[in-house]
Amino acid sequence: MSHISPVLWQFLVKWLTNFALFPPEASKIAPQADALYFFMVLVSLVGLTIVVLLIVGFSILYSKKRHPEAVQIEGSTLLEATWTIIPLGLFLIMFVWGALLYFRIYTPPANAMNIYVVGKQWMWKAEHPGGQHEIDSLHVPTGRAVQLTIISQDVFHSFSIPAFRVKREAIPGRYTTVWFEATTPGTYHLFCTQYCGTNHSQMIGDVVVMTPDDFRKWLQGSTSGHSLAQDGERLFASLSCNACHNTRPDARGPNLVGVYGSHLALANGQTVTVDDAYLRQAILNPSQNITQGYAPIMPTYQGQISEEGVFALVEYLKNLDSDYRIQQTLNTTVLPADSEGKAGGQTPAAAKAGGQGRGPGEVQQ
Amino acid sequence: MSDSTATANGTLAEAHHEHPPYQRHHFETVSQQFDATNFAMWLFLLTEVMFFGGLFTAYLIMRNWYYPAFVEGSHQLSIFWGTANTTVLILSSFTMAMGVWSAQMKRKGMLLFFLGLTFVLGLVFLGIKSIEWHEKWEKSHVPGLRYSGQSFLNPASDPEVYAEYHDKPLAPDMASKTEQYFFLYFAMTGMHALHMVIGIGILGFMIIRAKAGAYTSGHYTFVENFGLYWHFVDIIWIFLFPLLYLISRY
Amino acid sequence: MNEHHGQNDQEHHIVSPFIYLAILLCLLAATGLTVWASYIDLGEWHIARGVTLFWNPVVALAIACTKMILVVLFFMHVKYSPKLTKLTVISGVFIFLGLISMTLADYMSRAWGRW
Amino acid sequence: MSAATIVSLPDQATARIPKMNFLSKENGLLSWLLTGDHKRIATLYLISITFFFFIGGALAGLIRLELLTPQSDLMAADTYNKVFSMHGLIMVFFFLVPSVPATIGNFVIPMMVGAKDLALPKINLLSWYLYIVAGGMMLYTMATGGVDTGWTFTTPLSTHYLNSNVISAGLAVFVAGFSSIFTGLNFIVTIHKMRCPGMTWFRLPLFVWSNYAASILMVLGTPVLAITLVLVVLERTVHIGVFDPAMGGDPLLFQHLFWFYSHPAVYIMILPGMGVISEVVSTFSRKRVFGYTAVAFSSVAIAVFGFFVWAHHMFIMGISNYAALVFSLLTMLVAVPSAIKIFNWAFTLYNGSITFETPMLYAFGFMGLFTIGGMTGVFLGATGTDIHLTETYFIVAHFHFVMVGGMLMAFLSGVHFWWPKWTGRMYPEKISQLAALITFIGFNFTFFPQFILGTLGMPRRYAAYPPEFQALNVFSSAGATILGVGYLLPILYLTWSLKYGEIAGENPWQATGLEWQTQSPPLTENFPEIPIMDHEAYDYEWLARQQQKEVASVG
Ligand code: HEA
Ligand code: HEA
Ligand code: HEC
Ligand code: CUA
Ligand SMILES: [Cu+2]
Repeated sequence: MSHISPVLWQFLVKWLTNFALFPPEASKIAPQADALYFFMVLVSLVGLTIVVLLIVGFSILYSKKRHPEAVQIEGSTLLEATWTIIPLGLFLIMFVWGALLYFRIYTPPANAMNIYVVGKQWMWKAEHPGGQHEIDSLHVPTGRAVQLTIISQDVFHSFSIPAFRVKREAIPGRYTTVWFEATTPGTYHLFCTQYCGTNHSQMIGDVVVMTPDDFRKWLQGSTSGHSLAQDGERLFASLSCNACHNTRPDARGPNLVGVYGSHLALANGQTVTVDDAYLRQAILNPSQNITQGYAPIMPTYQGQISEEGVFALVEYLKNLDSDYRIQQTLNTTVLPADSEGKAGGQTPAAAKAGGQGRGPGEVQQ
Repeated sequence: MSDSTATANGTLAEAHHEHPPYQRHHFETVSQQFDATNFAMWLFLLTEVMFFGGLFTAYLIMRNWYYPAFVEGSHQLSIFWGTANTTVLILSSFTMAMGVWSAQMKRKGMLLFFLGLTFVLGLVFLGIKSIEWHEKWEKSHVPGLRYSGQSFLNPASDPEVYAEYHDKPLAPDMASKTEQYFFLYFAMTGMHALHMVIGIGILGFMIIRAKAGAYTSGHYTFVENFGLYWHFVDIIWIFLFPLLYLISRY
Repeated sequence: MNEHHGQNDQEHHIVSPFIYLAILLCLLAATGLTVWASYIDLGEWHIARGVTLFWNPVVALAIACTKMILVVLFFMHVKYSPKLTKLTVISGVFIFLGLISMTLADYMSRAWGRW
Repeated sequence: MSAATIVSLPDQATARIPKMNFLSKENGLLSWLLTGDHKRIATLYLISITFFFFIGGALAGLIRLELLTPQSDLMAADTYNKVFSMHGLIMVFFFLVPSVPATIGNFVIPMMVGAKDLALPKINLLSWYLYIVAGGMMLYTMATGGVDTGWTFTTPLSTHYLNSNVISAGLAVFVAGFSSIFTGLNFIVTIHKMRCPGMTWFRLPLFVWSNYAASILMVLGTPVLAITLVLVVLERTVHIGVFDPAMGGDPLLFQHLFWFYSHPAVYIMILPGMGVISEVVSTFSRKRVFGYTAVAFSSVAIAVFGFFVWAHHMFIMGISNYAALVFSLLTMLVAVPSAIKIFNWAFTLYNGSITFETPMLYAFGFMGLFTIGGMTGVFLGATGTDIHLTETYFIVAHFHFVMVGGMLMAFLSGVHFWWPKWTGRMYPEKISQLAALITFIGFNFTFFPQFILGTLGMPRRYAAYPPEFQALNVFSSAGATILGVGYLLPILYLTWSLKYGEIAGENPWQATGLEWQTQSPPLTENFPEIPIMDHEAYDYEWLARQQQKEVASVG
């Protein structure tokens, strides 16, 4: 069979076997998106039918043969209003419906599990909080909201999972987010949809949706040995962030414990909520937003940390919650075996952060 | 509308009214011609507004992001030269308006005088501008070609400016953003200066034509329209001056 | 042939040189004013949490706008021009502001809910 | 009233091409290259844009050939990227933007308003020269390796990551932009200042209205593109960081500025075509356009609202959700006037006396295809569905439906419609009707499957794609071949008709526009005498009276 031209072969076989005219629905949002899509298709079909019927009907009724004399009419305000208001109404319905969908897709729920994604020419790299790295693929469990924090290292890319009906641009220099909840296990396409240079069409991969059990197994099987936060902690020490960010009373930098999610008063009088994007900005462009009460002395780490490194730092800072402080005051010796690697993972960092610039005795303050 | 009548009328049409020499054949009256070209000039100015609009948008965004860098960048500009240049340009706008007036009054001598004055003031403006640019070059403040953020990392290394504003050193990442400021400075003043150069060129041409009495016989459309252009260029500067020079001078 | 406001060019309104002179003085005065004002800290206005208005740039721009209006109305004769010219100027300003304000609105509203 | 609207084609056997006309007035290359005559400039434009259309079309052929198989086997990915970039750039800036306005608009607008020429003939000529210079730069770009930015010049890809000819391509578009600005400026001035006595705004043909609206967009939108491209070029040459985030710039700023022009540009590309449809539908149904005022104002509404929807190209790019909301709402508003127009044209047929010459067939094609294209635009305008459909073949299908199915159909409709006026000769009717049919069929074959592909998620600008998308791509490529034939035919028979076509006479369609009341081809000055407009636009009764008078006077 393969002797005949590959084109013909493909045509005959693939066409017949993959007679799919619609993508699978594999996320919770997909049926909702499709509902609106089909509504729009319906409206369009009705509209198109009306237009075609009018054209064909009038063409038959008033063709020159049948109707040699045209009757001049001016127009009709009533009709004019009809075809202004009805389409407007329909369009507005689509607008509201679409906007609801949009806000849903781009507003991750608070309890979502976060995966970091970095796009670069021409591959996708995903970083799980547990320290699993993937290239050109993404493993996610069903039944759990997954939030992607996306950034590009060079040019615009776009992270697209058609089966989930979600897509988000990966922008250089800024985090974007999107979320989904997968419903059906399987392997789905992952595309880069924003044109990004020569191998744009090779920047593809698989999204593997697994049952929660399988996913847990996968996580365990592909762990790199240390969590993302632990990587971050290591970076935090090796970049000497803790030279300034420590708990000493005379620390030159603010204490970063619990900074994530807090409202930070800035020197210019504004207030910001610290989120992932803000943390990234604070590390790479520290002087753009100066925290109130501090001097703009923090050096920029632009060009010194890869986007993956920033992810690690962000993940680390995110998990520096107030527990840490308590543990620190309790003279951190216990290493709770928290399997999630959450607060426990940070404890050594705490020790280090506290311990580097000064004697351990002072930690008690 | 057969052929013969068409051609007959066609030739007749030309001879219909006695047209002044400056009236183009496709206009019915001089007034129509004036209106049309005047309106065209206004439309052209609209395109210019939008052209600068892109730059202004970029400027506003960058200024909001990198305000400290913009402040210190701005401190590098000389208020003295800036104010002087603004004055020069406003004066030239005035002389241009007077030029149009002289053309309207058909006073050739005065027209020549005012056009000449405008010409000179335009040159003065460019002269001052080039002094300023030259200074930026000396201080390595020309982004892309010759740039150093030394004056912002260590303001004291720049005694003149430091004496006046006592700027605190910028953090290195913010200091690097002063390049943004200077790029916009050069882009905006450069684009403005380009318009001045073109304007001065046309002014020169107009002076020659005015000597021949071209504009003082009642047909001053060209002078009037050029005046619009010149005033427009003035207006751009009126905005550039506070935006670029007068950031946080206190 | 339409919207002609005069039969011949002599009907154009001729602005008296004294008006030009007055405008010139106003412009020069405004220039002085704007330079002077830039040396004074005019303070700021906290409109809401996270939204602050600084008076200095506002004043500087207000003066610039005044100067522009003077130039447009008198030097550029718009005050004495047909409606069409006025409309042209206004539509230009409108689109210009549209470009700037809608772009900036995007940037500013990105932080909404984040302060 | 009764006799008023019967079509009475003139006796073409007796008609002759008038000896004195704009084509024959002067001879020699120089008389063309230095001409101020809007009709000659329009002719120059017609020839030049046809040239570029075929280059763009050949590139489209290459695209479709490559996409026949899932692998990138015909050409390397790099080459493919250059091919579609050049295709987009040439088709948009060198074909579609100048298509109707600079050719047909240039040719008929002065006649329609009853003027001898455009207000600024020299600027008009300058506009053509700028176009040629820009075109030359584009060809240079292509000859020296092309450019692979996509037609959208996306930063920072275009400014820092590609080493193709971005600069020359950018400057070519810059120059072409000024060509388009000058055309638009000229139209606005002409329409305001050059109307003949009695030609009030509401007596203007709708073609003039829609070109007026498009001209506003050209004049106010294009300069923003110009400055944006200047910044891109500067960023490439002196490495400034306005758009490059690594240097503190903002790539979204580029998107804002680019789409501030390029969204209005899509209306620059459609409005003049809509004008053609108004003329054609009215003429061939022998009826005044239904709801003249509504159609006229809808053009202006599209132009005004069209300026404030640009960020719908950036919905997934990280603009603020609230901005997305506003821009989406405005997008919905701007879609309504288009719907109004479609229905008004449909109702123009009502109680008419319809004939089905080629221009009318193309116009019908326009109405159907533009409805599909426009409605799918609404899919994209609704933020939620845009997330799934953006950057896929759904968009490719959307814009080919509006640009090719819409504007190109309208352009061909207009070319056929005014061909007799332009050349004095008729095109061959039967074969051209066939060509219209072929393009319609070929078009649907080519682009309808792309909606399905897009829904399935096939990304655009892909040199290679997953094999399961092949079947539909093969369909599409096959359709493109048919489409190619459909576009090749007119160029053949229209050229043929220059010499062998029947003599058209003054007003072969019995149309009412002033341009039809003068000889074909017209005099250099258009009219023997400046006409006086004493009736409404599309007043077929006036036309009939006029003819009776003429018959009476001859008899
Ligand atoms: C001629 C060109 C043209 C025209 C006229 C349009 C018209 C419209 N376009 Fe399109 N568009 C493009 C050319 C055009 N577009 C191009 C080239 C791109 C891609 C650019 C790129 O990225 O490369 C694009 C992309 C594009 C996007 C961006 C998608 C994305 O990147 O994510 C959007 C989003 O809103 C959009 C929307 C619209 C809308 C709402 C209209 C409306 O104006 C359409 C209005 C018309 C109608 C609505 C039809 C009339 C309706 C009826 C008669 C039926 C009514 C009946 C009932 C409702 C019952 N277009
Ligand atoms: C006016 C605008 C215009 C026109 C008329 C066309 C016409 C066509 N376009 Fe194009 N197209 C664009 C504007 C236009 N396009 C734009 C803006 C893009 C986006 C670019 C980007 O992403 O940056 C695009 C992108 C684009 C793509 C997507 C590429 C990709 O994303 O990977 C495709 C794919 O099918 C395509 C196909 C076609 C086809 C088949 C035609 C046909 O209609 C053309 C038919 C004409 C001919 C075929 C010419 C006549 C015949 C000959 C010259 C003989 C030779 C013929 C053959 C070899 C077949 N176009
Ligand atoms: C030279 C001292 C110094 C070093 C080294 C330093 N910082 Fe900072 N950092 C500061 C100061 C001072 C501030 C407060 C002023 C500001 O916002 O820039 C700050 C602010 C921050 C903030 C913003 C949150 C807040 O509470 O203001 C974050 C996040 C941060 N630093 C993280 C880091 C990380 C991560 C590193 C190492 C990669 C680091 N810093 C290294 C001094 C430092
Ligand atoms: Cu990455 Cu396309
Ligand atoms: Cu658009």
